[in-house]
Amino acid sequence: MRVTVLFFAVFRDFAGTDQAEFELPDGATVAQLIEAIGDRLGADSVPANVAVAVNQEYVLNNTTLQDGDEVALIPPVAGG
Amino acid sequence: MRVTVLFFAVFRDFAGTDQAEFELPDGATVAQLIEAIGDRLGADSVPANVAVAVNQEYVLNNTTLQDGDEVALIPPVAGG
Amino acid sequence: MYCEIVNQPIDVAALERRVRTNADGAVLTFSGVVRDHHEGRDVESLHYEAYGDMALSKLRSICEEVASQCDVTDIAAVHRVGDLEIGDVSVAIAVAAAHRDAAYEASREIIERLKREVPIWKRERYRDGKEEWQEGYPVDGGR
Amino acid sequence: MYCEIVNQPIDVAALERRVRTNADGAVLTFSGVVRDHHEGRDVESLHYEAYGDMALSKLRSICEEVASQCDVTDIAAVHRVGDLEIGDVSVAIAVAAAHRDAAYEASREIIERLKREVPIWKRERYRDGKEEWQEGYPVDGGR
Repeated sequence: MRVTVLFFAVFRDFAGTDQAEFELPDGATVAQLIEAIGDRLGADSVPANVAVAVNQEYVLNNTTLQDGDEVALIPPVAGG
Repeated sequence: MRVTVLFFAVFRDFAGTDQAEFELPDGATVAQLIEAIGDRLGADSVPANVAVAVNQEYVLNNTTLQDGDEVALIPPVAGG
Repeated sequence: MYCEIVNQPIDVAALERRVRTNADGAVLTFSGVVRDHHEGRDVESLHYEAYGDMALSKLRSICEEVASQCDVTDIAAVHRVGDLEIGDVSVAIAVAAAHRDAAYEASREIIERLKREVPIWKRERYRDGKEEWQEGYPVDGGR
Repeated sequence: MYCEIVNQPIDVAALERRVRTNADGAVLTFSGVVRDHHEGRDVESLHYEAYGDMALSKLRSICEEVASQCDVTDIAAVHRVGDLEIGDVSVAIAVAAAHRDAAYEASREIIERLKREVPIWKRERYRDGKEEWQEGYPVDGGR
């Protein structure tokens, strides 16, 4: 399956891109995707304090991904 | 000595006037004035929950009055 | 600091502009609005009466005390008196501060103290034609 | 209920008018304003970036949850993104309620949750020419 990963703010600077596609085995979890991102873009692109949203909802690390999911890496937020 | 007493809101209704002059012995206190008001205008005009301001500052009952003081009977307040 | 007792409509946005500076991160504006009901009765209009000079000096001293206790940069507080209709603003408090904690704290403290200390009274006119002075807060340190 | 992410100036007075009804006794408006300093550094301007659709849906769900917890009649919350100057309003929250307790409680809860949950980021440009993403709040329930 294939998911789209979005990078925002400081994470975009780390990753050097605002978007990337990842091919994963069926049943892959968020944790596995994070590992794949680190492998391709470097460990800096997935700091320990990253939160993850799948299809615009915050999810936990053990969430299973589906083909076509929009996955966003969410740096610490600073609105207001 | 002579003081001016002001009545506001529901106290003006009780007293039937918005202002009255009172002649008091030198050294009279707020408590003595309250008694004099009750004697002249009826006990209803000085309910137990009245607060008193002398020259626009809240004072305690044992405060000594001076000639020419402006004394206001302050009903429970309801601004806002 | 700007404090006033007025008998004209209050321009809340103007109060907000008055307090805001470039050093402020937070501006909080409280408006007290005449409600169409009170304790189950339909309210038609209100009349506010103030002990004018004392109301203003008390309002000002409250704002000064709160400004000295909370880390705010400016405060504007205005109370309207006279006849008010449903939806009219009876009181407005604008507070500017570098940080929001201080703004919320100061705003709340001012409205609470105003309601308990400033010599203003409210007469409610109900839809059934009756009128009554609204029961208020007995002032501490009185008799 | 009105929630929006905009890239134009926020009209705070319009938000206030939007929420106020005749049943409300209290309207509270919080404005977050771009400050000329942050942690001892002189700020020249700010850039806000949002994960647009998610920021809006998150803001809306926060306002809905707070409305269900507090006794308010209406809420309007708007966050601005893009380039902002000193003194510009970055976020405004207007809350109307019959009683002030609920208005203060809801207003505070919305801004606190917004700052911790809504995917928006802030890049500060300092007077010395440097730029930095401001350190934010790690979102709970993440990794």
